[in-house]
Amino acid sequence: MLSQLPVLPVLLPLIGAPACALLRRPTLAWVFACLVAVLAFLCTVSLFTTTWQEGVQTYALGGWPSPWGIEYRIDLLNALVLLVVSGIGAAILLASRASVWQEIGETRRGLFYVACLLCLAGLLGIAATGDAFNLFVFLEISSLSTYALVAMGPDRRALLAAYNYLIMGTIGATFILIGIGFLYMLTGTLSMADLGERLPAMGESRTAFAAYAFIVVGVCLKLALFPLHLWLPGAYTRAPSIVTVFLAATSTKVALYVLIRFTYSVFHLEFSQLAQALDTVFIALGVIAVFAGSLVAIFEADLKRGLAYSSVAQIGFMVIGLGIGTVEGLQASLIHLFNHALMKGALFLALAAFILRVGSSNFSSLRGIGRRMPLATAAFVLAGISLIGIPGTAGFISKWYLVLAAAAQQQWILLGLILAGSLLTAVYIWRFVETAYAEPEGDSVIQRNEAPLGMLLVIVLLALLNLYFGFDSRLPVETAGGAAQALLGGDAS
Amino acid sequence: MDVFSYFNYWVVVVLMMLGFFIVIARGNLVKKLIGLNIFQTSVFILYISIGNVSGGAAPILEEGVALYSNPLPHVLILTAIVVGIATTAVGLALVVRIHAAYDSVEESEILAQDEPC
Amino acid sequence: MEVLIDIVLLSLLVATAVALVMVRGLIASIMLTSVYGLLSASFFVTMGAVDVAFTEAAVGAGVSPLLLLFTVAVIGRKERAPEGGAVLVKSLLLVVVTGALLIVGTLDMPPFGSPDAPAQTHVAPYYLQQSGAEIGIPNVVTSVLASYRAYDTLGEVLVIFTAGVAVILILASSSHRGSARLRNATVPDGSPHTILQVVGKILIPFILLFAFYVQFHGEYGPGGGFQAGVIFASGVILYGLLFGLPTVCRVLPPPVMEVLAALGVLIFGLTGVMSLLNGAPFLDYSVLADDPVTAQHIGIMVIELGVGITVASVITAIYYAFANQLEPGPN
Amino acid sequence: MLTLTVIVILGVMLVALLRAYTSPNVFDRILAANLFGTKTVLLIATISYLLGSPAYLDIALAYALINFISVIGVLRLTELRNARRDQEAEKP
Amino acid sequence: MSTILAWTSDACLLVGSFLLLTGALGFLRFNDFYARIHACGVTETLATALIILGLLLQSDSATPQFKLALILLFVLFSSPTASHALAKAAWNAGLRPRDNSGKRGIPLPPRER
Repeated sequence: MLSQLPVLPVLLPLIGAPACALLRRPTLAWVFACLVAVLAFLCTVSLFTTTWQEGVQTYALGGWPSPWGIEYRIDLLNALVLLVVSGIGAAILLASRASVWQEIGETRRGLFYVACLLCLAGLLGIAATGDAFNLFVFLEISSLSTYALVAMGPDRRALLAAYNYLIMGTIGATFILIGIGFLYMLTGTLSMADLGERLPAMGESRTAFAAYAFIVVGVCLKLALFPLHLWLPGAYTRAPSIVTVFLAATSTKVALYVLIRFTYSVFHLEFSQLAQALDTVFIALGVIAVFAGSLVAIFEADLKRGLAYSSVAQIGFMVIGLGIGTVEGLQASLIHLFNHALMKGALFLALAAFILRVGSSNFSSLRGIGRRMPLATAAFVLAGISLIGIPGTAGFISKWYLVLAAAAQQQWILLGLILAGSLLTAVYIWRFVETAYAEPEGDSVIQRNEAPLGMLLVIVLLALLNLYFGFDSRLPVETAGGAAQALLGGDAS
Repeated sequence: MDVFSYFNYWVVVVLMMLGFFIVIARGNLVKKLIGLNIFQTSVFILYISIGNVSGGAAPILEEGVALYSNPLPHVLILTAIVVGIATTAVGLALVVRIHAAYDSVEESEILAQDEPC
Repeated sequence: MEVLIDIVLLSLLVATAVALVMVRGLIASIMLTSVYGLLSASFFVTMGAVDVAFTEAAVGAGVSPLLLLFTVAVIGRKERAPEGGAVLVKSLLLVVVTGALLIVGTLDMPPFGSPDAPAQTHVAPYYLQQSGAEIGIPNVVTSVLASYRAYDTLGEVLVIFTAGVAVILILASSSHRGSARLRNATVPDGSPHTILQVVGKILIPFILLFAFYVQFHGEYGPGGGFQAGVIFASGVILYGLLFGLPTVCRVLPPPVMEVLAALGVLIFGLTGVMSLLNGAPFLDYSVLADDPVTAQHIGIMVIELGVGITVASVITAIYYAFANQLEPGPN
Repeated sequence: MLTLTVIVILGVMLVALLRAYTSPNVFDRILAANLFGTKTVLLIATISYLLGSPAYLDIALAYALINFISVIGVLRLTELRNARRDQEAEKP
Repeated sequence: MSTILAWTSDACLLVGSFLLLTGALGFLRFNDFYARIHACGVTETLATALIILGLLLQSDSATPQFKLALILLFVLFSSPTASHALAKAAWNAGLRPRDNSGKRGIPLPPRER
């Protein structure tokens, strides 16, 4: 029975979504969605431990061997991303009840959870699959459900944000399809492992270069890397708050996974002489993303939009790690992927609790939130500290490994830029702390009106996880190290 | 013969650029979706031209026929066509709701309505 | 000879695309889009891509112009305002850059139609040689679609299901008359379409019958679940157009369509789960019956049915969602 | 002889496209699209005979059945527009 | 026997193509919409029937012949309806026919409302 493990995490939400559509009552749909998400999380945990002990798990779907049929090849990188996405997905679905009941109309709650399960299935499908075209199909599933989820936002601008996201997302997906088409034309196969073997033998053909360029542009559109991030602030701000939490913590991580998988497993770019030019491009874009995102976040009147721009900045940090091009750089990027999901999950979920009670997310209405919702604000501040990277929190670990990787390559300017980026993050987190604990004008007595219990538990859990992985960071560090080693193995000799 | 051997791919490039141009340059939301449709159809033509074997019959097994076209791109494009129609349907649903909310489908007018509030 | 047709069709395609760039009116653009669909279907026929031409025909003639027409009916046939110069320059620049990248891509491509290109020599020959023995159906595209890469098709059915859920989610809320309730407002169409209704009564049964033929003929000739579902749905849409939304809502009520869509996906998924429970990998049909080849037949037949049900009910549900926006009933 | 028919059909398609593009009247464009549709049925039938494989006739059959749905869609569209315009006219 | 069949099928195809050309010319040259719709009607019914008949005579096995007959049946049903629907749509939209000199003032019965 154990051999069925690699497909279960994707299969559960895949079959769960249509089953959830059959349940007519919204509360039943919510319970069913949480059950499916938790089961999928448990499967990923056991899959993670098996991959950790026994190495790569392969699973031929339909019983046909790899280049002819579709195959799942779960290695440490897949297992890490699957763990993050299903963990955050389960946590958010559990905490979503109150916020969804407030923001989504009565008739649409059942289908809302169906769309959430479909998005979860799509993201897990992308993270697990070993076939290039199958990745495109699951990318479409997650994107289509995300467009619908974003369009359900409270005010009318959500529709325009969803429309822009649809146009940009479809152009990105079609670019990826063009890239896969060129790859198929050169090698005749679609399985990524097979592509990895046959592509270097092709030598430096310009079609392979064009294929890589298209795939990188398509994935960076999904990743919202700096020049292609225009859809992200609108989509994250206008979407219902629970959808923003889910997107911020998972969809950009999966896009980063796809970028890493294509760069190192399929194109093996670490060997080609293009690697040097590519690394400088990634570092440059990453640094610009960090500074542009943080600067805009500082002057943003709306906290939700500020956190969206901070996501753009944090993605910049991950891409810097990728740009350094060594095993340590890739490890730092993967650690930040893991920690960023926890940080942004806690931050946006706490923000969802604020919006639930206060009704809006701009700074003026959040004055004195520290007294009204002490626990939720404390969790927000803790996650904020982790975002800055104060020692003792998970954020520090990822910044530390990033600095180490930059130092190992003697890139002192980059090291300085990374530290400056963290300082900028500190500015906008401190701006929130100031307003949260500042004296609200007028009514002095404020009745405590804490977030609902279900939501509060998950917020505090995510914040404490930030702390836990600050001290006992074996899990992210060693997994990321193993994954980076496997990907760039040859280089480290 | 080889003069036309790349003709298919040149047409794919031209169609892709025309579709891409419509999506970016035109302000009307429905026209953007039509441009997106052309952009995706040109990718279908690219895939089918990859799989075509000159003189090869349709991939339906019959006795006496040896040379077939490659069936794999056909399977991929069947999926891609349905993805295209799914995206167009969701896009059009959004356009209908945007029209209900903003009473216009021109991007310039919609953005103008958003600025003041 | 074939090359000549291929070249003429492609140049007509480019002409239509250029016309689409220049033309202003929305209905004219929709008509040019349906012409574009017709031309690409004919191109696929000359390329020998039978199933793809069938799907493009069913989708391009049956569904996409209708959805566009419904949207234009709701938003009104406003001409597009001319856009500013700056946008033009920016988009031209972007287009030229992508075009250059594409042309760089085409430089090292294997020549078109050569039988020894890598695409034709690595994975494809296995399908052409082995599928006759292993799966035993003549239409190799259906055997690859439904058995070798069945997981892709399951993903595909989910994309269609997601589109249905998304459209219902987006449009259901704005129509203050829930899509579930029957609509009693008759369309004030003045003169009834007697001629159209009579011809409709004759043609619609044939369309639905043809859809079932295509569904079950998938193994031997062009056809399969997707094409059958789309043709069935266009028959229902035609019935709705001619006899009005309330009548078609009585024949196929919207909530039934939503349930059928979910059931179709479940039929597909649970066939895979059944082979999972028998210890074989997911979607491996050879365990469904004792003899592996008949098991493949059963597996392919059942999942094609699942695909057909899902596609037909999702497209009908999308039609209901759009038509609900349209009825100028007493709102 | 088949090649002559194919060339003529392609010629008619080109004429329809030219006419669709030049004429200002929307209904000419719809008529051109309708003409295109019926000619595609013929084109696909003739090509299937040219290439010698009768499998394509199903596609021509599908087109023959589905082709006129968009024209009926346009009819309903103009009707709804007139109904809506009359409603506006009646309302002050 | 087969030469007569081949000859008749070629004749049908030839006449069909000729009718196609004249119909297309009519569609191009007529100045009034309703005249153009008539010209297209010619191509849709007679020319299509002749060409399909020509193809019918050329095919050898039974299934393609049956399919071609079905196609002919459905085309004969659907194209005139489509032209009717289109003419009705044009009429509803207020497009009135013009006589040869281009004037639109042809006296017509008032639209029954």
